[in-house]
Amino acid sequence: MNKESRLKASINQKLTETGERDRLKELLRAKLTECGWKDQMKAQCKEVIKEKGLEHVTVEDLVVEITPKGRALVPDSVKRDLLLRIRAFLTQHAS
Amino acid sequence: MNKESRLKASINQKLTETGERDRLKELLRAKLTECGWKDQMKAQCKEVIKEKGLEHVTVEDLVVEITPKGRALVPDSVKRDLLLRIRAFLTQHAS
Amino acid sequence: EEARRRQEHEAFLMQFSGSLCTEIIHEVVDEAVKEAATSEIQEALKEKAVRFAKCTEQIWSSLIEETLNSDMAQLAEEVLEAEKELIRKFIK
Repeated sequence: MNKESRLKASINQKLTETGERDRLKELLRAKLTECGWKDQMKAQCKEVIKEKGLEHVTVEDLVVEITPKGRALVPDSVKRDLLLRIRAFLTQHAS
Repeated sequence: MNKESRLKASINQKLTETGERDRLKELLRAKLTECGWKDQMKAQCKEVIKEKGLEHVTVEDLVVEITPKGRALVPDSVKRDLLLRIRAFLTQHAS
Repeated sequence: EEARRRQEHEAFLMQFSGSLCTEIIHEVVDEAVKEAATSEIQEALKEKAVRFAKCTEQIWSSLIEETLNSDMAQLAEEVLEAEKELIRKFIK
């Protein structure tokens, strides 16, 4: 394992051990709800169910169809905030 | 046509096409005879004729007089059996 | 040398924080999409069942109404006719 891989593994371990990974995910969930992203996802699901018909659609179909849109619709401001918090953690713990 | 009207139309079509609608009516008639409802109704008609006098009463008068009682006197068990049979039919023919 | 190492370290942190950020976003988004898909399908199924039950009851009630109306009219006619026939026989 080279130095970079060792550092990555150590940071990942710290993220998990300190609970920061869970906190980051929680924060992201809260921001996605707050900015209306979650409601957009619900609306997208409803739209697909309406288009295809309930009897012709499964949870997996919905996931396949909605996931790319869901990823694309995460607001840049939310991504930026998350990135800043991750950088702050890394700066503090990547020595 | 909204979802509800479409569904109702499709159920009605299925009941009619398969002849189940007529069978359900026949079943209801048989149960009404069996439970004494028909005899009660005949007695009610005679009562009204006796009260008003044969020369002063028409079929329409009789119908108006006996209808509320007729509806009220259908036993709950008969109504329930019919509903169960409709549900069973629709479950069997659900598409 | 020290400045170069610091620069490399900074570049590594930038790149790694970016990939961590994407990884966390994908994890959360994928979970949330699955959650939304499951709950929306369940909701739609529940709505369908309610609609179905409501329509079935409406049809059931109109079927009873239809049968009673026609039977009561027929009964009234039969009884009235029978009573008139009795009187006619009595007069004869």
